[in-house]
This record gives sequence, structure tokens and C-alpha cells, in this order.
Amino acid sequence: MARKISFKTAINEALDLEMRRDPSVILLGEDIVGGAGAPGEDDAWGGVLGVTKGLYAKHGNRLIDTPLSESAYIGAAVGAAACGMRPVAELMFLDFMGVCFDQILNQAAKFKYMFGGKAKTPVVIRAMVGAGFRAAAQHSQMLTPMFTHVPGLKVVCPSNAYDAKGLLIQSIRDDDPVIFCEHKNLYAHETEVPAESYAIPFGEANLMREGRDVTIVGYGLTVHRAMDAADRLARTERIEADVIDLRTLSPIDWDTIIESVESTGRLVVVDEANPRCSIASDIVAFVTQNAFGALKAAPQMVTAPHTPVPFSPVLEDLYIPSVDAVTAAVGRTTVAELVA
Amino acid sequence: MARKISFKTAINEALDLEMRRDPSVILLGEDIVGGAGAPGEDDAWGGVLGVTKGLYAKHGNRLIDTPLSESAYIGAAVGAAACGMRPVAELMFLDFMGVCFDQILNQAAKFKYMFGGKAKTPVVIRAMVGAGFRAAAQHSQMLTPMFTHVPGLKVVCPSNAYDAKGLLIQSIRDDDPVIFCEHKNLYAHETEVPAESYAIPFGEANLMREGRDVTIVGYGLTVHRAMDAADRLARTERIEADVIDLRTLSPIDWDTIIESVESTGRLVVVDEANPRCSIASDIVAFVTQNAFGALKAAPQMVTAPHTPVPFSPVLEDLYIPSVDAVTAAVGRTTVAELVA
Amino acid sequence: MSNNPFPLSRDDLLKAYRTMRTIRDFEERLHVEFAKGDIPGFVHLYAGEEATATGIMMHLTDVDRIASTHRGHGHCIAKGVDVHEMMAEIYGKVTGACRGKGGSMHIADLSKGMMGANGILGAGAPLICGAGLAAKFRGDGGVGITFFGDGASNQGTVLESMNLAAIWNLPVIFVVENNGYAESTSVEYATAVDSYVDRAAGFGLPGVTVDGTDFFAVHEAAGEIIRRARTGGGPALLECKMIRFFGHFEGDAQTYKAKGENELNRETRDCLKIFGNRVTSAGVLAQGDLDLVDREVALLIDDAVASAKSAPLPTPADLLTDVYVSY
Amino acid sequence: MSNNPFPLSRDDLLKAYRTMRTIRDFEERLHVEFAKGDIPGFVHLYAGEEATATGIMMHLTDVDRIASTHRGHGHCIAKGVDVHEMMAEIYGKVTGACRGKGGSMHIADLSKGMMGANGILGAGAPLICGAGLAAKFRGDGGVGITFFGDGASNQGTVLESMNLAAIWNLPVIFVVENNGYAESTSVEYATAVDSYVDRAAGFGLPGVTVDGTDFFAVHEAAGEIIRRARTGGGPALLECKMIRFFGHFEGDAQTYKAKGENELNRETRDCLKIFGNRVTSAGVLAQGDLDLVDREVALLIDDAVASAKSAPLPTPADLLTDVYVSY
Ligand SMILES: Cc1ncc(C[n+]2csc(CCOP(=O)(O)OP(=O)(O)O)c2C)c(N)n1
Ligand SMILES: Cc1ncc(C[n+]2csc(CCOP(=O)(O)OP(=O)(O)O)c2C)c(N)n1
Ligand SMILES: [Mg+2]
Ligand SMILES: [Mg+2]
Repeated sequence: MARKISFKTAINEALDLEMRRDPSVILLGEDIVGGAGAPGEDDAWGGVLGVTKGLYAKHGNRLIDTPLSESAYIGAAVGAAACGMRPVAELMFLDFMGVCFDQILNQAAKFKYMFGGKAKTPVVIRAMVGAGFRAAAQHSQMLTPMFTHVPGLKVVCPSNAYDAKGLLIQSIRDDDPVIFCEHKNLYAHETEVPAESYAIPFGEANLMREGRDVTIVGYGLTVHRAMDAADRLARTERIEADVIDLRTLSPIDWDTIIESVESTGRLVVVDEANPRCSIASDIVAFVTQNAFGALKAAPQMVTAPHTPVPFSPVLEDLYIPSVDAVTAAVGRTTVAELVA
Repeated sequence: MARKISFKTAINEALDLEMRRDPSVILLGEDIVGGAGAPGEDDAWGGVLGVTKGLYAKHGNRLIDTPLSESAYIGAAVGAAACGMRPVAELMFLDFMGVCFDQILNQAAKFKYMFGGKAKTPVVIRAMVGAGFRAAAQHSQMLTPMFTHVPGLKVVCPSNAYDAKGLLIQSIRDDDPVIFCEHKNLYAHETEVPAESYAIPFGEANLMREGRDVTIVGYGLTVHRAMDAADRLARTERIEADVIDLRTLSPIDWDTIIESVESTGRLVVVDEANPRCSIASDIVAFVTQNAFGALKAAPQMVTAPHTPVPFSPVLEDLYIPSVDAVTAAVGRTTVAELVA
Repeated sequence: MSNNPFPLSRDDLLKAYRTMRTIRDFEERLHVEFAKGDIPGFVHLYAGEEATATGIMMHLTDVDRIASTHRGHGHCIAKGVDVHEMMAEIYGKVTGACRGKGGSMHIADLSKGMMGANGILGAGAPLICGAGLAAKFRGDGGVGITFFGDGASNQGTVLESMNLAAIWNLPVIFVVENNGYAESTSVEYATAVDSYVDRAAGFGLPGVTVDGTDFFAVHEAAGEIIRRARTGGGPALLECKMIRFFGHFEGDAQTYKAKGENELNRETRDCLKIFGNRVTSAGVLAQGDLDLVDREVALLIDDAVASAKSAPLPTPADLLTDVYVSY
Repeated sequence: MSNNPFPLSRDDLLKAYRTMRTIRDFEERLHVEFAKGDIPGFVHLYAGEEATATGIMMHLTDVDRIASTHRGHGHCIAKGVDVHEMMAEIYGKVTGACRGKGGSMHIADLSKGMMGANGILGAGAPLICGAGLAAKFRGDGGVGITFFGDGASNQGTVLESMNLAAIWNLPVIFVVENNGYAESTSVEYATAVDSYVDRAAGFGLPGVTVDGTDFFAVHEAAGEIIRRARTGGGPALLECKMIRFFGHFEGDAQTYKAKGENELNRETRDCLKIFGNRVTSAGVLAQGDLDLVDREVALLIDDAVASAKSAPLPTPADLLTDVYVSY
């Protein structure tokens, strides 16, 4: 039975279903229940934006509010995972990685390899990413490229409620550490979502729209910019685009991307992260090295500028890759032919 | 007067010269003097590998040994910089970024922008990078792409003693936060270095060798692999390569790279970092987007594999990009033509 | 007035009151404007906590530096940051303290020794150690003060910094603004020690706990600690127990608080009322003196809001500037 | 023996001695082999500190977990990790505990509850909180023990973890291995408190300091703390004052130590000698019993080194495996 529910509700549902299915699943985070030791109501917050609201009533002490000590509780989640639990830790904003990164970079990500394959670390770290919330430079970053760079980590960034539910369920069942990135400006976004449990395998991108002229790749929020751009291009320029939603950044579905570019010959990657060593550059470089012959024009990267995220809404709106920027990039891949 | 000195000595000399020139330069780090509060000799260590040895005798209390609290002392260096000092903080191994990254990512790198241009943070963070030391997964990473990704940071990685001295002097004089990466396997490497003070400007790559057939780009240790590969190619295949030493990763000298590729039409980037969202992918993507017409073949990336750094010497030697891997990649850029 | 029982002159008392009233009005007004939807982003109000920022900052000059928090408006005002520039910043205008690029959580004015509000809990502690180190090298007698909440007191950065400041004998003061809550979580749940004085002792720091709603208690305790730090006596911790009148941020339903908790606090523990009663009943200031300040401050805030609203926005070019000194 | 004054049986005393001797020989032998240049990378020796690892680990079984440090050989041996696999790992052989991928700083054996040596100071503290949390959820009565040095005691991860363990009442024990030095830096310089018991108190943790070279003192203190933790009594801190016989790592000239410091320590504070004297003078064990153990251990270490040297290296294919469970 599918109903329209929000991205936020889909995440809540995925957590609920996995907690019912597997007693080793526990949730840790700041105010994920709320009101700990306070005189008022229980379950007072359900997370800073209410994503985990209501789970405490269903699962009680398997949700654990933490002190404001990310190193300690993210590390505790990692350690518990190495001891057979399946913790889902909420790092409110991924920007806070800076105070707990070692437990991810040098511990969770490396156990398996460093210990010769003898360790398993099934921990999920949920965190909000992305700009548009007027939350300024320390609460709006993507940082997805940094995690994608790290061997041993899996990195997920859904673009809609359906994927959010299926990918989070897979993340919890996956035996490797997963960084689960939730774009805060997608929380209210609704799609049809089945009530029952389902897992979306990692490394399978979603071909959202089929065209023949150009391949547009995005993830998270930028998938929507890519779709809007594709619609506009179809209407106004009769350009038909393949739009690929990566869904997972690591592992990444190279086959689907390469296959599409081999048919279109043109590639535009839309990435909300900063440009240097970005997901956009990663994809353009891989495709160029491995499908150079198929390219009819220079691949184009549409990213945030090489700046922190500005506070002022007028600037922040310019910071996030726009539909105009995507259509312009597509335009460059069509004229670029002449140059090439 | 130029003499042959080691990379390590060149760094020591740069620190000494800048401390003489500018009283606001101070050094902080773990055991950079050594023996603090201990019964034995003063200046007992001069850093874990002796890089700062002898500076205490010359500059006394302007070298400060720190407790093992990277967040506190790296942050203190950042704070002191915001208050008019020019601290050079040693983060022994860049791998330790995980315990202090916030002070770099969300503080030092963002002050200037977040405060509307009203802040200046002239801090230098020196750290060892790279594999080959048999130091295993937590003491051998490059991590250069992560820092290069961050707007507001400047990232330097010298390949030889001459550059190390000139780039460190520039780093100390620079008004922005600089991550100064010292490849531990280059410390003993010697080149001719003038005794006097000189600064090498950021964003100026070094064309180490001129060819016409292919452009090979590297930084740090991989510059030497690139040079060896170029020599071998010239001897055995009569292939002449441009070899470009980036010297600084952010800012990066796009002009020199593009200019070279426009003349050779072929590009190989050699990066000791892991492959995803790497410096290699960053350069291949930028060049492809901006000089697509000049490319005669698919650009090639030679990087470490997508794995942590293994301990066993036999595996670690396979992990680091080899001369063979570089020549093979150059080979692919020449045959690739047919495919294209 | 000859028989002034307070350690502050009449003028200083008026200055203190004006500062507290300015913070209060600034925050109460933001609460109203935010509800209208005029203000973007996260806004954390300092209302109820004014006596702490003011009692401490009365001892400081521009050579002294502070590192603030996400709840930084009060610290900014007490440290002398221009109220018009603050308001414009919160509205995202180019006339703001950070030219609209920082917003409420990042207001800074280094010329006033205000090293920035901070969106990262505890991040100010290492930074202020650096300020203290710089002051020590310069020998300018400056002190550094870092503020952090009861919740942030459990951040490793804060804890490491206490040890660092102690072994380096830095002129640094750690001010715990203990308002009992971290978002919706109580300090009793999150912090495993009854008094922060014990926490400080574990790092060799002297510590004092005061009623942060009592300006005079804060002023006295801070004065002694700051004097000691200035004269080479080293770092210390000051715990101020206080009240947060509003929610964690604007929009917080506050269901974790007890019924009537806010009303009772405003009734019985309003630091402005407490201060007013003290100074008027002592006959050092007349109610009329305070009323005059109230009227002046009201006008100031009205004007700050009005000019912030009408101020120009940043231009697209501003997006790309200020990344590097040489950008 | 009827009149055994010790809280351990004759067999347990022999077991303890064998463990300490195994650690000592393992480390002394590595010192020799390293000097020959046969051993790659950084090697940090535990020699001199054996009584601490052994005194604590005597109370543990495989259900209990430990998180170790860069100086982890002693913890591994005392926790029951196979000596042959350890030696092979240190030589980078595929027969090693981590198939040659980890080396000295990353030896682990989760089946024995050994969660890994660690190259990152303090990193074991959060991890062991997770082990304690898992034990609590499973109700298996397991405890978690994290070791860290006097230097690492100033890492934010360790400090945050003490608070976390306290508020969650985790069955976790924080063992400070205070050997007086962090690399070349003295604990007096780096740590702003005289006793770690005071540091613990700042996080609401009970703490005890013992002479870490006295097996019986460690064994008794650890026994009590561990028993309490097992039965829901919560976390605690145990400071063990000890001696590092060798340098920080192999190759350290140790000029920061006092002249004759090492010799004097080996003479007067050798935990093996102290243990031997105690048990023989009490007549519970005869010198002959100890000598027999010494001979057996010597053979074990000889064999471990010989087989490590002759063991096969990893193959190129091993470079790419074990990154992901499903790699
Ligand atoms: C490192 C980090 N973790 C979490 C947050 C999210 N956060 C912002 S304010 C806050 C509560 C802070 O409580 P407290 O320190 O007591 O200060 P108060 O809000 O009560 O003034 C939290 C959890 C953050 N900004 N930074
Ligand atoms: C986070 C981090 N910082 C610094 C280092 C480098 N380092 C390795 S061991 C060591 C000294 C540790 O001293 P202590 O904690 O007292 O342990 P000990 O070596 O005395 O056993 C240092 C500084 C590290 N490995 N990790
Ligand atoms: Mg609070
Ligand atoms: Mg030590």
C-alpha cells in the first residue's frame, strides 16, 4: 500500500521498521528523544527537526539521547557496531564531522582492512547536509566528497522519500559503515512510498528520465534541479536529457553513467558541494578516462562556488546550483562540439 | 650561496629565518622541542623526526611544546593568528586531522568569509603525509584532497628541499590559513638550496622537464615517480614528457597545466591519494572541461587504490603509484587515440 | 550620591543597566520579528541571561577578547559591537557586521575583541586559548574569555582547552553559562558532575559558581578572576547559573519545560527586575533614571530594526569575495 | 600449599607470571630484532609495564572487551591473543593476526575481545563506551576496559568518554597507564592535575591510583572496580603508575631521561623481579617454578620469531581485499 509521505516521515518509518525487525538496532543522538531529565513532556523533540519523533513511544530505551560529545557518542556507535550491535547515530549536521571525524576516518572506515578482514562495523551515521536553510557557513555544507574519498565508508544521499526509506533500510542492514546524508531542504518533499519494508541496493543509480541528447547526473537536491532543467530543455529547446540520480556516492554506479554517456555523448554533473575534488570532478574524470571515445563535447560541472555558504538569502540562493546553470551547462555541451 | 641540504633541513632553515625576521612567528607542536618537564636534556627531540631540532636554542620560548590535545593547540594557533600572531603549528601526522578538523574546517577556513572579510588568519599547519614509512593505515595517508576541497584553505605539498624552503617561507608570510604537507619519505632527499631567504609564490607550478608528447602532473613524492617515468619513456620509447610539479594544490596553477596539455594533447596525473574525489580527478575533470578540444586521448589517473594503507611492506610498495604505473598510463594515452 | 553601597559608580550602574536593557529589548524584538517571518535562519535568544554577559564585560576593554556561542547577541552587545550592524547582519544585509555573510550565529567584530559567535559548540575554547597566548606574547595585559553552555561543557574541545590553559598559565577564563538546558536536554542528564567547580578542579583550575541572574554576584566574581588572570595568576572557570526565557531557538515549542516555568522565571528571576530593585531600593538610582534608559533603548532598537529592514542587500559579486585575503 | 597469603591460587600465580614473562620476552626480543633492521615501521614496547596489563586482564574473559593503544603488545598477550600471530603481524606476514595489513600498531582479535591496538591516541575510549553499551543491551555481564597513557589522557575523546560513561552508567573502566612520559614530554608538564583521581572526580567517576609495577596492587584494585562495573555499579578510573624500560619507540635516544634512569628502574622497579620475590619469599612458588616458566617462554618466543621470519608474505591480491565486507 503506497501513500504520499514526506522524506522526513519516510526516514522515521525506515527506522521504525528496522527496529521492529532487528533488536540489535539502536538509535543514538542529540535530542533524538528530547526532554531527558527535564520536567516537561517525554519525547519532547524527536530530533532537532522532528525526524525521530514518536519512535521513543514505540521503542523506548533503544533510543538514547546523548550529551553534546560527538566524538564520544559517534565513537560509541562505532564501538557498539564492532561488538555486534547495529547502531544508527544521528550527527545532527554533517558539518559537525569536524569534532568527531577520527572515529569515522581512522576507526570505523579502517577496522575491516586494518584487522585483515576480521572486523565488521555495521554503523549508520545519519546527518543533515546542504544549503538553502539560511543556516550559514557551519550548518549548510555538503561535505559528501570528503566521505566519498575515504575507502571503507559507504556514502548515501537520497533525493526523495521513496529512496530515503529504501536506502536507509539497506544502510542499516549493510555490514559496512554508512554515512547517510539527508538534505534538509528535502524533508518536506513528498512521494509515493509503500508502507511495507523494502531495501534499495547500493550502487544502483536511478535513471529518472530518458533522453538521447545529453546525460545529466545529480544526487540529493540537485536531482530536482536536473529534472527541472531537463523539462525546460525539452519544452524550449527540444533537447532530451537522461537524468541520473546517483542515490549512492560510494559505491557509485559507473555502469549506468557510462552507458548513458555512450548513448548521449554529452555529460553534465550537478553537485551542490564545492568544486575542488568534488563528486562532479570525480564523475567527469572517471567518465573521461573510461569513455573518452564516446564524448562529443566537453563534460560540464555545475557546482557550488569555491566559497563557504553565505548567510544572506540572496547570496545563498546564488550559491546553490540553479536550473539556469544546468541548462547553460547543457548548452555548452552542444555548442562545444564545434570547438572540439 | 647554495649548498645541498635535505628537505628536512630546508624546513628547519625556513622556520629559523622567518622567526628571525618576524617576532610574531611562534611554533607549537608535540615534542617540537622535547623533554618538557623531564629530567634529561633540553631540546631532547626537536619533533618526532627532528625537523625542528636546534630551533629552541635559537628562539627559546617561541617554540612551545603542547599536550596531546590537537583540538586545543591547533585551535589555539588559529585563535592566536586571528589575534595578530603568525603561529606555525605542527600536526605531527596529517592523519591526526580527525581529532582537530573542526578548528580547520569550520574556524580557520571560514573566518574571513563568515565575518565579511574582517578577519585575517595567518596560521600554518605543518604535517607529515604519505606512505612508504611502514607506518600503516593511520600514519600514512595523503588526505590532500580533503583540504583542497575546503574553500578558505591553502594547501601546499613540496617535492624537494628547494621548494620546501621557499614555500614554507611563503606559507608563513601568507595571510590565509595554510596546510603545509611534508612527505615523510622526502625528508632525506637533498637538493641545492640557497642559504638566504626566498619565497616561492603560491599557484605557480614548476615545469620540471619539457617534452612535446605527453603532460605528466604530480605533487610531493609522485613528482619523482613522474620524473623517473619520463626519463625511462625518453630512453626506451622516445616519448618526451612535460612533467609538472604542482607545488601548491590550492591555489592551483591551471594555466601551466592547460598550456602544457594544449601542446601535448595528452595528460597523466599521478596522485598518491585515494582515487575518489582526488587531486587526480580534480585535474582531469578541469582540464577536460576547459581544454577538451586539445585532448588527443583519454586523460589517465594514476592513484593509490581505493583502500587504506596496508602495513606489510610488500603491500605498501604496491599501494604507492609506481613508475611502471605511470609509464603504462602514458602508454594508454598514446594508443587511446585509435579508440577515440 | 555619597552612600553608594555598590562597587560601581552611578554612571557604571547606569551603563550596566543600559547594556542589559539593550540586550533584552534586542532579543524581545527579534522574537516578535521572527514570528512575522521576517528573519531568516536559526536565531537563539539570550533574553534572561543578560546579567552574566554584562557583569563580566564591564571589566573588559577592546584589548580583551571573547569567544562567543550560537547564543551570542548578548555577548556582542555587552562587548560593544554596534547594535545597528548586528541587526542588519541578522537581516542578512550588506550593512551588517559581517556584510550579511555570517548571520546571527557568526556575528564578529575583531576590532572590539569580539572573536565571533560560533555555530560549533565549544569551538571558542581553543580559540580563546590562542587569544590568551597572543596576549601573553605581546604582554598587553589582555585576557581572553570563552563562553559555553552547560551542554557544550561536554565537548572535548572545551575540556582539552582547560588543561591547555592551565599548563600554559594563560590569561583565559572559561565561563559556563548554565541555563539548565541543552536544546531540550537537562544538564542533570548530560553532565556527570554536580558543580562545574569540581570539573574545573580536575584540570587544576580554580572555579566559582554564581547566580548568573544577579549582576552584582557575577560582576564581583568575574572581577576577581579577571584581575588575577591579568596579573599572571592564570586561568579559571566561572559557572553562571541562569535562565533562558525563550526556547532553544525561535520556533521551539518548549514542551520539555515544566508548565508555567517561563512565567515563574520571568516573575521571580528576571535579572533586569532584580537589578532595578537593588539599585532603586538602595537609592542609588531612581526609577526615573531607569525609565529614561528604557525609553532611549526602545528608540535605539526601533531604529536598528527600521534601518536593518531598509538597508541594501549584498550584491551577487559579494558571493565570491572574502574567501582569501587575496581573493 | 595451604598457607597461600595471596588472593590467587598457585596456578593463577603461575599464569600471571607466565603472562608477564611472555610480554617481557616478546618485547625484549623485538628490541633486539628491530635493531637488526628486520622489523618495519614504528614499534612501541611495553616492557616494564607488564604488571598492569596482567593484573587487570586476570579478571577478564572473552566476553569482556578492551581497547588498546599504540603500545599494545602487552594488552594483546594478556588478553589472550596468539603470540605467533602477533609476531607474524609485526613482521608483516600473511599469517599475522591482521594478515599483515595492520602491523604492531593495529593488532586486534575481536574473538578474544581485543578491539585493537590504536595509532590514534585516546581513540579507544569512545569505542569502549560502545562495547559497554553493547554489553548493557545484551546483558551479558561483559565489561569494557580502555587503556591510555598519561599523554593521551588530555585527548578530548578520552575526556568526553568519561562523562558519557558516567551518565549512561556503562560497565567501562578507564585505565591511565601513567609511565611519566608522552614521547619525551613529562606528565608533570602536560597534565594540569596531580592525581588522575581528581580528574575522574570532575566527571563523577570514582578513581584509584596504584603502583602499576606491583601486580598484586593492580590485581586487587582492578578486581574491585571490575566487579562493581559488572554488577551495574558503573564506570571508574584506575591510574597505574609505571615504568617504560625502553624509549618511546625503537630508535628513541631517550636523552630526556635522567642519566642512569633506565638502569635504576630495571634494578629497583622491575615488576617481574618484584613479583618473583613476593611469591618465592612467601614460599608459594619456588624459584624453580619460575625458571621453568622462563625456559618455556623463551622457547615460545624463539619459535614465534622463527616462524614469523619464515612465514609467507601477503600476495598482491591482498592489497584490494577487506575494504568492505562485500568487497
Ligand atoms: C559540535 C556541535 N554539536 C551540536 C550542535 C547543535 N546545537 C546547537 S546549540 C545546542 C545546544 C547547546 O546547549 P548549551 O551548550 O547548554 O547552550 P544553550 O543553548 O543552552 O545556551 C546544540 C546541541 C552544534 N551547534 N555544534
Ligand atoms: C591523536 C594523536 N596525537 C599524537 C600522536 C603521536 N603519538 C603517538 S604515541 C604518543 C605519546 C603517547 O604518550 P602516552 O599517552 O603517555 O603513552 P605512552 O607512549 O607513554 O605509553 C604520541 C604523541 C598520535 N598517535 N595520535
Ligand atoms: Mg544550556
Ligand atoms: Mg606515557
